Amino acid sequence: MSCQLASDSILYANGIYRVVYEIVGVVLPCWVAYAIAGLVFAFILVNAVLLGAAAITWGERRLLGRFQNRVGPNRWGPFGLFQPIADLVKLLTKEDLRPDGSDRVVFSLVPVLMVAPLILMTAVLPFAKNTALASLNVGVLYILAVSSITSVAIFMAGWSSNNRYAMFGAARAVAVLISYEIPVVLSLLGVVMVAASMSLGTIVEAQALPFFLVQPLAFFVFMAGMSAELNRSPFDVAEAESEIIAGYHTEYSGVRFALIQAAEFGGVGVVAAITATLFLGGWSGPWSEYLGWLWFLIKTGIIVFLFIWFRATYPRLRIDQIMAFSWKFLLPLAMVNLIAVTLEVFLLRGDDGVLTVTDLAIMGVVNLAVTVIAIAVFGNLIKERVSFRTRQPQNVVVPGVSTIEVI
Amino acid sequence: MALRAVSGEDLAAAVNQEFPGAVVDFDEVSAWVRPTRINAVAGFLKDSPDHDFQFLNSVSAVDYVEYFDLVYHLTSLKQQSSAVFKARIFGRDNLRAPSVYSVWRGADFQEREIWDLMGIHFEGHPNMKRIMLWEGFEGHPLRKDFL
Amino acid sequence: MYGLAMIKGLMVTLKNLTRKPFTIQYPEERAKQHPRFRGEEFVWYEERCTGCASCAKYCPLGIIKIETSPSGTMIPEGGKYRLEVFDIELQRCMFCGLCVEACPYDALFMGSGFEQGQYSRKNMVITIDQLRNAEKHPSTWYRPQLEGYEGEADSFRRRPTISQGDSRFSYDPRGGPPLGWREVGRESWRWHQHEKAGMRFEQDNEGTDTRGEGPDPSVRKDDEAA
Amino acid sequence: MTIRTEPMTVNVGPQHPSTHGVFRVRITFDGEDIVEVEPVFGYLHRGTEKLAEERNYVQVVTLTDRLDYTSSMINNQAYCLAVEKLLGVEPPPRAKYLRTLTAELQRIASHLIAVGFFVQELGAFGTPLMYGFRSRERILELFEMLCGARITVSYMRPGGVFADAPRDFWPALNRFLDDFAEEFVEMEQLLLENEILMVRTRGVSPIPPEIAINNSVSGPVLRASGVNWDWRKQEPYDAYDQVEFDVPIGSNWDNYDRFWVRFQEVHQSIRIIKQCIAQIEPGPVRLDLPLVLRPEAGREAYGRVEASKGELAFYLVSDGGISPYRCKIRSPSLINLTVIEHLLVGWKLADMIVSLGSIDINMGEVDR
Repeated sequence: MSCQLASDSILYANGIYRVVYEIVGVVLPCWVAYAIAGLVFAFILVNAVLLGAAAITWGERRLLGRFQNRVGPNRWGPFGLFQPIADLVKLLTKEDLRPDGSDRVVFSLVPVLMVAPLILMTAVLPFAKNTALASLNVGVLYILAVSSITSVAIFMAGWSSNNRYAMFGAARAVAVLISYEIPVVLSLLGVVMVAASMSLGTIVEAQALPFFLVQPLAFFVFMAGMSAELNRSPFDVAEAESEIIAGYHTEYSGVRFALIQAAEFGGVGVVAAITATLFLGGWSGPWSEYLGWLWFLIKTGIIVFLFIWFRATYPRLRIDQIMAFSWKFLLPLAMVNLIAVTLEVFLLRGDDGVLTVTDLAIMGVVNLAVTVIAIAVFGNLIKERVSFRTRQPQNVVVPGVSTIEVI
Repeated sequence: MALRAVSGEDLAAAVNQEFPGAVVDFDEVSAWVRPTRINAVAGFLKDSPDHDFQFLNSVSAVDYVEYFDLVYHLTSLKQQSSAVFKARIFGRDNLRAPSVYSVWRGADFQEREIWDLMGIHFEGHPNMKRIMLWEGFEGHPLRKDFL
Repeated sequence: MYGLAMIKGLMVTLKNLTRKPFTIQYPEERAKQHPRFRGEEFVWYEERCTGCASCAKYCPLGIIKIETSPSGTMIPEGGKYRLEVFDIELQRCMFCGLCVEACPYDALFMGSGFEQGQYSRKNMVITIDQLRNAEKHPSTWYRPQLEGYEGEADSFRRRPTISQGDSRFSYDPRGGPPLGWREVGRESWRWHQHEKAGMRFEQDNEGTDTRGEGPDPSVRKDDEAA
Repeated sequence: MTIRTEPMTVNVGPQHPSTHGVFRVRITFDGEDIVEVEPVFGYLHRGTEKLAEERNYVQVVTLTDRLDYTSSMINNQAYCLAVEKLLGVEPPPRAKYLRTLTAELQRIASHLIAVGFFVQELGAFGTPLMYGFRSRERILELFEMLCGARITVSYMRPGGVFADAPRDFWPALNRFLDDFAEEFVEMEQLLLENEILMVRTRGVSPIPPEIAINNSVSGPVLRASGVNWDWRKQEPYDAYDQVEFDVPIGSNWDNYDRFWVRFQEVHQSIRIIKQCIAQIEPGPVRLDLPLVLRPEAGREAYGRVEASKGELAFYLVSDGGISPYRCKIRSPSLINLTVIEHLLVGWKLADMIVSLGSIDINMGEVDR
């Protein structure tokens, strides 16, 4: 009773899955082996996301602490490494509150709906060569589709909480998610076009030159858009703690809050992994093929660090400014990038349809120039400027008082 | 550059010229006006170019058991001068005084506070409610007989 | 302009990432505590106290309770009262130090500790026995003699200097040894010698007479003669 | 097609993370736009004015610490000035300089908090706030050196200050000034030109000068509205007639100007402190007044200072007793809030928080 995976299966490329499937298939029927191998890999993925979320909470708090010249959590374990566990224990032992007048079913469903898409997204991520659970040939599309579920969950949370702050947060989150989906998709089109594939594995292999060098504009638009979709600073209006308490999850406590937080920080990790895959070359790196997971982790870590760094530095934009930023600035940039990349691919591609490293380098140089010009042209929003020289004002209420004024 | 303090005498003379009989008494720093004329005097002091007291520093009430003094501290930014005028309200129950809200918007919270803590009701104030204490609190705590 | 200032901001935070944190971890490290720190436990020298209750009268919150034995039950010398109750309700104390300011005989001092947390409010009252038996680490709040000043006028004679602090006068209430009642008074001050702090004249438990162990009365005579 | 909207009333506070304490404001929103504002006070009302009538003149100093707990030194100063006016005495010059110096240090500390929380409310996750606290911590340490406490200082007394600065205060002050220059430049680089901060605050919630004056607004808010009115200049108290400084004013009257004015005032405060250090002379620091003061009956005094939030004044009336007959506190935070309706209506929820931050209220002083 031996089972063989068909070579055209989307699961075929995954070594771990195939080995488990074939070993289990020796003793059990094929459909059981299919399920068991799937569960084994799902176990890995769920743990990767949740432990990753724990690690990112720890990293974020430590790093924010150091950015702010303080220490950060340091009581539990070496360097406070067990702090997420302590947090989890505390949250699990808390009373599970449900506000009066809330929609019970919807309210309880939200934490699950927040976490599920993240784990689904990891299914197509290649952590190293041939390790994606499913090497979908529409991987990019799949990620975009699945990630949109989060916005539904957020709106459910805001609606079911029977809390006006939560409602504010939900309305803002949905508005932001809808507007930022478009520039993100457009920026990814450039990547797909250069790689000539939507499969994440193929995109990684196509990056002889990492795509953030080839298409800096797309990288910028993607990072900004993903910051907004993740509710990260400076676009964190949906849970702006200084304005609307905690936004859509104001009313959540205990284990539900723990899951929502896990989804948020797990989301940072997953998006960082996707960004690393799409723009930083994923698992490809020097030395050995078997070190792919290390390069992947390092690149993901760099992106996570960037997110934390922005959070430590920037104030938040207002909701209308975020919309304006998306529609008036990011969308034109994404369009410019798309047009530029289309022309370049059309002109540079050889007869066999393959772009060489030289072609990519040429594209990078041209796109850098395009980026600078485009930001200069469309940079209305970030053109605000005050002169910091002071002057003696002309008409003051009280004469004879030495006064200075901002120009 | 120091602020010129308008003496009570000058203030009383100026107010009396505009509204004869409005001033009851004066001393070296302040002039007492009739409580019924507070609003008119305030408007005059604010709008007349000689005085131009655009800025109301504070409105205070002092409980002297037989009567209450309302104290208005004024400043003129253009003239660089300051003045004090007072109004004396006799009695302890159901006290009323005209509000200067329409003259100086800055009196808003201070008059509400006086109503809350001293129990002088300002007429013409659009939102004469308690400010520090809750509605339904009995008594006015800053009065001398409140224990 | 064009996000350049935002990049400058990123550089500022990055610079701070490499810097040593300015916070300290409390139980392991402690912030430097200055000698004038108004600490929680009060330091009281029974030998100096006359039972005048100035501190109780001057306390804005009225949390000091003093009971003395009725007059006539004590030897009249020095005009002292014997204290029976000296309770300080720490739970309501705001550590303004006005009691210390009011004490004319340098008998009451602010303490220098800050770790008097208790699980019950009952324990937040400092009693006379606790005051008697406590280790005495007085703060220099309102007691310039502990800061090494030699007289009232001395504290006014200096110009502010740019130089480093003078280590000769560094008094560390917490780190140093506990101070006895003879070491904390203002007797060494010239003007103060004429009105000596009320010294306690009483048989202590061992039966020895502690009378006269204060500054020698003959010094005063010499000083007056001079 | 017009979309029918329904106004929504939200209670912001008293347990909101960024209403500066227990301030509550009942806001009616249309979407995210504010249509109606009603502030509700009193959650921190402790009856300071009544308490002051029960305490003697020196004991009231401890109450003033607790008014605006971010600028206790200035509160002390205002109260002591009022009592001195009541008594008709003047403190010795060294005490005047010490008061000026500590008041300016306190102003820096208070403005650092104001700026820090202002940017915190804009959404910067604590970084500028922590940088502000870093410097404020040094100032509080200096205060502990001076008077043994960091917040509730009770440093000043009617007739001077309670004691001269200890020996190691002056070198520590100089070290602080050196370090602070560097740390403050860092904050300026981080904030002053930041584009996000600018788009969030430029042109938002302007208060025209006429409205500011009519609403009795004072302090940095009034100056940001373009009125160069500073009690330190107009009615110099303590040593302010001996020092030179400029009055920063705003030209757009908006949130950014209020923020900017505070930054500039910190610079001016440093200028004043440096002049104080250069000018201070040895001498006594406290008048030889009795512990229990009894001003003449029937006297009254209005002692005011330019506190970090605005014009802080104590109106004291004496009946010849040992405690003030009436102690009215003209609190700048409360009176600056008069302008709240003008400030908030028509702006968005996010701006509301920032505008509240830009007036820099302190609930200890609003409710007293």
